[in-house]
Amino acid sequence: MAECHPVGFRWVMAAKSRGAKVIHVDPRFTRTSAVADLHVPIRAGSDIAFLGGLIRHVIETERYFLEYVLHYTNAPALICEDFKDTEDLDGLFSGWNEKDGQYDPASWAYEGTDVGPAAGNREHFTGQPYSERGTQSGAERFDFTLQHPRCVFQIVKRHFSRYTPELVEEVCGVPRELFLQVAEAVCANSGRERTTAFCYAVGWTQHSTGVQYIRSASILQLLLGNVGRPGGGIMALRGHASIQGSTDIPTLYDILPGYLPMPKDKHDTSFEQYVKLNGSPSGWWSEFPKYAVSLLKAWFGAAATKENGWRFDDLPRLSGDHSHMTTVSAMADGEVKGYFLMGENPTVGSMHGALHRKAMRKLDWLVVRDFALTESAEFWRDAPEIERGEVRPEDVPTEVFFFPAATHTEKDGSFTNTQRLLQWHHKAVEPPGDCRSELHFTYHLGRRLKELYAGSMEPSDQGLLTLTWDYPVSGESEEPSAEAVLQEINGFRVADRQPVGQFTDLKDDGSTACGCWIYCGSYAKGVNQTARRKPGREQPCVALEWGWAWPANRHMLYNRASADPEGRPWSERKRYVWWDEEKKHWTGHDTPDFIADRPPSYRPGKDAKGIDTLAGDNPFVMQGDGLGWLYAPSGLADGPLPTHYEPQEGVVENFLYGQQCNPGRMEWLRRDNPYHRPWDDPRFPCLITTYRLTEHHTAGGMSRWLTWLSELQPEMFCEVSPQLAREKGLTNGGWATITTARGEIEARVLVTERIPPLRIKGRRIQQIGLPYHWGSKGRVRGDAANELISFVADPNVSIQESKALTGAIEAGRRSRGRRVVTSGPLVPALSSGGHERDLPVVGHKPVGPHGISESRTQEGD
Amino acid sequence: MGFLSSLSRWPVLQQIRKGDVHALRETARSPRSEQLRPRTEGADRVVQSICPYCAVGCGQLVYVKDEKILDIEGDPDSPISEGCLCPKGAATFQLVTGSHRVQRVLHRRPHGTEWEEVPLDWALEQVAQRVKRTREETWEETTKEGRRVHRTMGIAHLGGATLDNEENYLIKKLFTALGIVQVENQARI
Amino acid sequence: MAAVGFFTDTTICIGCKACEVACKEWNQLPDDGLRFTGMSYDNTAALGASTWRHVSFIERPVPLTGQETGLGDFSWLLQSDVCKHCHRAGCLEACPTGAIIRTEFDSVYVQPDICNGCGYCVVSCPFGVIDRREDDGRAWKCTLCYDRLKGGMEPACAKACPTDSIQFGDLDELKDRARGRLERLHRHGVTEAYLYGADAAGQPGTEGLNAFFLLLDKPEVYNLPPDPVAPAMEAKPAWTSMAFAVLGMAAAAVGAVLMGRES
Amino acid sequence: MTFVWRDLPSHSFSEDEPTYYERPVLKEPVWIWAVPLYFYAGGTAGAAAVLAATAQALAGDELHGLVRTCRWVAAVGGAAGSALLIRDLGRPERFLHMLRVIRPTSAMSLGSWVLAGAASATMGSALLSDHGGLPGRLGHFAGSLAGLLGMPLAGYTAVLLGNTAVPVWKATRRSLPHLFIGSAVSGAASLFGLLPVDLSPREVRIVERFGMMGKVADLAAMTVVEHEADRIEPVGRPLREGISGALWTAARVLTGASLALSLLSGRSRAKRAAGGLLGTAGALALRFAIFHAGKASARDPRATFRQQRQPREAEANPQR
Repeated sequence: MAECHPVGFRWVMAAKSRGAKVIHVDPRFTRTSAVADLHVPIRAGSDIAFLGGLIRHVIETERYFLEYVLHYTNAPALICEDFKDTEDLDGLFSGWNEKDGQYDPASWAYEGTDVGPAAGNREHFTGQPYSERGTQSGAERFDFTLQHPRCVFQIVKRHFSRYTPELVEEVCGVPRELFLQVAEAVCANSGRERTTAFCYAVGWTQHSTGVQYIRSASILQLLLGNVGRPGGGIMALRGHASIQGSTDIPTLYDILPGYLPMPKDKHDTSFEQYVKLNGSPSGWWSEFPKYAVSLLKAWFGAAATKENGWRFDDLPRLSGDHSHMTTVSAMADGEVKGYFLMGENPTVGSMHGALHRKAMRKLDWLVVRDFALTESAEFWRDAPEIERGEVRPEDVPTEVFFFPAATHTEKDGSFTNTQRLLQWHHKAVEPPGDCRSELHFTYHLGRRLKELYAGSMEPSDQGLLTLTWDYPVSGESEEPSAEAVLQEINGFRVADRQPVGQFTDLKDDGSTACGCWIYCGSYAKGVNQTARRKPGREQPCVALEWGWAWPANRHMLYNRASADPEGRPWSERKRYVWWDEEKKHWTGHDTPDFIADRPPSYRPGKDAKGIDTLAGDNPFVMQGDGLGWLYAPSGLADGPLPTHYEPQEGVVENFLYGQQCNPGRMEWLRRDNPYHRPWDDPRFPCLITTYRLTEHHTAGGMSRWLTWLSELQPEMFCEVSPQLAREKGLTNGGWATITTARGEIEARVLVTERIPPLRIKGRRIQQIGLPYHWGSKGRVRGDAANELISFVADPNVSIQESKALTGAIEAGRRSRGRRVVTSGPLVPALSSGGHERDLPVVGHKPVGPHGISESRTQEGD
Repeated sequence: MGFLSSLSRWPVLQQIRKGDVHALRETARSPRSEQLRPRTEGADRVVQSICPYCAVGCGQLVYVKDEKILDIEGDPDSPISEGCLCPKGAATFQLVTGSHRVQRVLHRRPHGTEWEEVPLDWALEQVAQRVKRTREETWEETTKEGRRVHRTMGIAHLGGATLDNEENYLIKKLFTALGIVQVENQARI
Repeated sequence: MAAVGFFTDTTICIGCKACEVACKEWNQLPDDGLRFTGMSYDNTAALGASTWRHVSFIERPVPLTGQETGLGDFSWLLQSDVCKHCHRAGCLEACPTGAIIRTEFDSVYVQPDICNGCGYCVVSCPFGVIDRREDDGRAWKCTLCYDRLKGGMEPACAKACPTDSIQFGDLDELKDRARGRLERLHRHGVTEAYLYGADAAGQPGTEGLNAFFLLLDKPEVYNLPPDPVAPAMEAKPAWTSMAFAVLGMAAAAVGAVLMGRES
Repeated sequence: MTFVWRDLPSHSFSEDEPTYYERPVLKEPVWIWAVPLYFYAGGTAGAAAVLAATAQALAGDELHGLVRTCRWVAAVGGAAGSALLIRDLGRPERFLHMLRVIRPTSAMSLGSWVLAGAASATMGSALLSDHGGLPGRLGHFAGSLAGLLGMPLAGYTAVLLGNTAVPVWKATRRSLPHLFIGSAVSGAASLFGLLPVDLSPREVRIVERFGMMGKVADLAAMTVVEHEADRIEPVGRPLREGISGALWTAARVLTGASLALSLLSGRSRAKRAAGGLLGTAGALALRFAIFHAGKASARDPRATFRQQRQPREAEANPQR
């Protein structure tokens, strides 16, 4: 955190000075470790075992927050009899469908009911709740003694019972005593009076089990009562100014603004069906239709009517995974013709840069928008394969348009930070030359396209032609008004175009339009709430009057949990939001994340519908049952509980199960994407992990061109332990070549004890640390670490595995700079005899187009 | 007389006059030093902004004079950052004013070996036409299985995590209306 | 005007180098070379004419009191170094032109309109701080943001520092704060912590620093001199010696002339 | 900046005598060749001015040739010295700023005033003293002034070096003035052997005696300097090793040879020239030796650290 979010770390240091204990778990000793109370070196890719160990410790030593767990989590809920754990099936949960290579989650459900998830794979929900309570969607049977063998608590307990300190030591390389110190510290700092917070970044997400990493932390935090309470939570530290915003208002294939799912060809055949499958009969998602209708009204205006299904049919449909790497593979196979890169440099920043370049060479046209000519803009004349003469610029047919971009100081707009806070930045000066904002580019592209298609009667074009696109422009460059766009995002009453104040005012009858329901209120009362700048020192520490946090300016989600079931603060020290009995209203330091006047004592009746199903002590309002899920009965592609699997390319065999890797992981079985042996690959004995440095920004587009930053970290380097340096003859400051089956790169050597070798099962495992900021352009240059990494991903979110893989290192500069994509196999193939990633049943996973093998296709059922 | 007055400003004479034996302080001070002020005092306006690097969202103050940026530093009013910035945030001035920024639209023809400068309008029109052509060539109303998909898989997009919400909104809105589903950004990476 | 300065508490430095960049931004300084040093994460290497804040990275096979790490005996010390604005400043006292002055804020400032690049300050600084910039010919170092101070603003590095490892303020108050911090660390068992240059008693050779530090190991570990002395404080023997030598020369001349006559 | 690439940096950490990756603590002197050359020129000018004034005062008319030559040597030395110093400045056009203030704490400030005065006086005396009447008297007065100023001119540069943080200079600040004065005398006298001027035998004798005394003082001072520097091992190292060590040895050999030569009988022009050449080379080598020793010393962190630690530890005050 000190490395990549120094100013965020300001508050960690402030807490530390007030007595907080800072624990840093990381394969490397980083700048965060330098000031931590406790640094725990862990084998990259083994965090679930570590967190699982903590979960076990909390349960075994009965340190969980019983009252919280009983009331606010699904611990007492009973799971159906068909459920079988990985402990029973050697690493698989029940429901693995051999034919389709994916899970059928039916056996994971609560006994007697089917409940849709608040996020994730909503198609798991059949849309046909068979609850005895009618439309209620939640568990049917509970055991509040937590003793029933099929209650969630007992299932969780059994599932993690093997995650002992001894196992943690074996799997993670973390000495028992160190692990127990962490466990004790976490327990000692949880409960009524104290809370523990977890902070993570892509070190948790970029794994083939990334989502389950976060789930592990969620389970632990729910058990300890650390969710929805001040000083608690699980904090994602995100790396781009508006990466949260680009998830909320997604430039992502699978969702629409406000986490409404993109329609899927198989299920969402009509608007009614879409609402039925993706909404929920209970919990806050029961409001789904209002948000969906308002979005379509914002997009299609008067053309969207109830009769035409709000023009739902003008939305394109998904037919599977269309995520980034899937797109790139399709591109490499010639299926994608045109590509827009807006402020992103994938040939450095994404996995397997050579495959990206191969894909881009197959394009008809490419549009790049950036500040400078990045590696992605110049892939046709500046790349390892060009240097090697394997590809000549003359042979690259792609037409490239480079548009210089305006900076944040040259345009108005809002960023959403990692805490969901929208902050407006004002334009300071005009952009120079032809530099323009993306707002300008997109608006004028749309305007021109509308002109080009004017008069078309083709059904394919009606979406574009009816799209509302009337934003006021100003100035010589005809810059559209960002504030007008924010007004549309906020939403308005269709009749008088007055801004809507909050999302509870949205309607499903077409009388309101709203571009993103969770941002509703950001322009309440006709005031740009995101531009509020009341100085922090002039308001209480939650600072509700600085910018605007979604939803409804709630700074902490699920903060109802900061009060006990009766609505009283758990403790005076941890007072945050509580029920005011006199005013019959929730109140506190933050905007309560609850129905404002729903008393703690409220219990839904049998025929309660929609949000009325949420009891007064159901803090987790987005969940169908209002509870924190220790166990996820639906929504996940790879199981209801986190389980330790080894990375796609590991150094050791899975200690726990015959199933080596996440059975649900996405693979790209292509000749240009070879994998190493699942473990013990003699050609690639070292464990590689990648990371960022304080001094650079991601793929370097915003840092490698600046002298002030470049001089601080001027060259690509690798971090190796003194022992590895000795073994391989690496000298500090000299060169090393790092190789995987995908390619080879060179780097300066930094010999340091900060990246220790780990002892796993009596074997010494050497780790290689690689920052990934450099490329062949910019003021400072170096090889890109991502050239080494394969396409392999988590099945829930299609995020690649780049934090743990295997590779080899040798002293000296690379002689060849080969890439498997253009140079053919770099190493002779190995028979993987006795090294199977999967149990036989998983090994039969079908392979789709472009070599994609995934567990989330809709083709099976 | 100029000479005399400049002679009278000769510090050594002042030193003697004042009996300042060491001449370590004011005596040795130059007129420039006396008049020194922070350059931000001359700013025409101070614009409140947000750091464009990571997602902590530190406040920035952008000082502008004569329509040029003089200085960018932390905004002490921000409850998030209280005026602090990390090295990247502190380098924002160079990011936005640096000579690395390309200021003209560039075009690389198919099989070309060089960039060519082209007018912005022309390039925008060309892109619009490419989108139209590709979209028409690759339009997919139904899948092989006969399911209605109403889309093009011939066009894709990547990027957005560094862009404004409003920009992402327009991108998602336009591209979805064009039937483009392969819209992705860094959040996936 | 009260004396102001920096208290750099290295125990809370995270080595982010915001100070280095904020300084370069405000003072519009050029880069100092784009080369990899192999010295941990320190590619700046030292303070210099174009680098007025420098963060040192020390990888020690020594544990830090109060810290537990799976690496065994290891710790990483981080320290943001800067011009010390000494009470007895070598550079100031050496400067023949009066380019270097002590300002109303008690800081030591090089006036760029006066400096003629004689280079004497460079050898006179016992901390190796000030240096002459090759392309420019003048000597440069931290100004304690003299221009900002005049406008009532705090120095750019202290403002940027995310963890308040660099604290700026009234010198007396800073010293109180530093002593308080030291006491607290000692109470928590960090007995190796000490203040470097906080007063004349601790550093007689400079009579105390206006930019002082809280350190966790010997000064040498941070590339700081253990007992720096402003050269002018030791000037007397040299001058005396010269006086005798010069008299000797005169005597030799007299002798030579007289001896010449005799022969 | 210099680069230090070491094997295993964290392993190289020494608890007993740590350094920061062997990086120097101090900045190396930024001065160029012009500065040691100035040391030579200034020293020569100073010694010549002193000799001129002494000769003028004791035997003005009889030693006219010597006085005149000395005055010209001093004048040229003063002028060349000023030019060399200006050449070394980062901003030569600002050389007049040297006279902006008088800083008693700064040997360079005082030296600049001395140089300004001495250069004017020597030049005045050289230009005017050949004339009769008032200009001539003024010239002689200037010559006396030059003699007075020549004394500090020849020696202040040693103080200038001694009053720095550079360990080897700092350590030898007591002996360095003697060395510089000795070398100034030796250098000035040696230069006379090279000049195509006709001096009377008496004048030659005077110069030779003056030079011998200088050389003896020079060689003696070298030993003292070494002794002072060697009190702390790494401080004296530059006088033994590297370019500076070689120059130091050369200075000793050259000056010694020059002295030996002048002790031999015979007063041939060639012998004088040879002695002059050796002496001049010795004086130059000495200045460059000291200059480079300073550079090397500034680069050595251990020299800096031990120089400050050792006295302290000797005081049995093992703090930190």
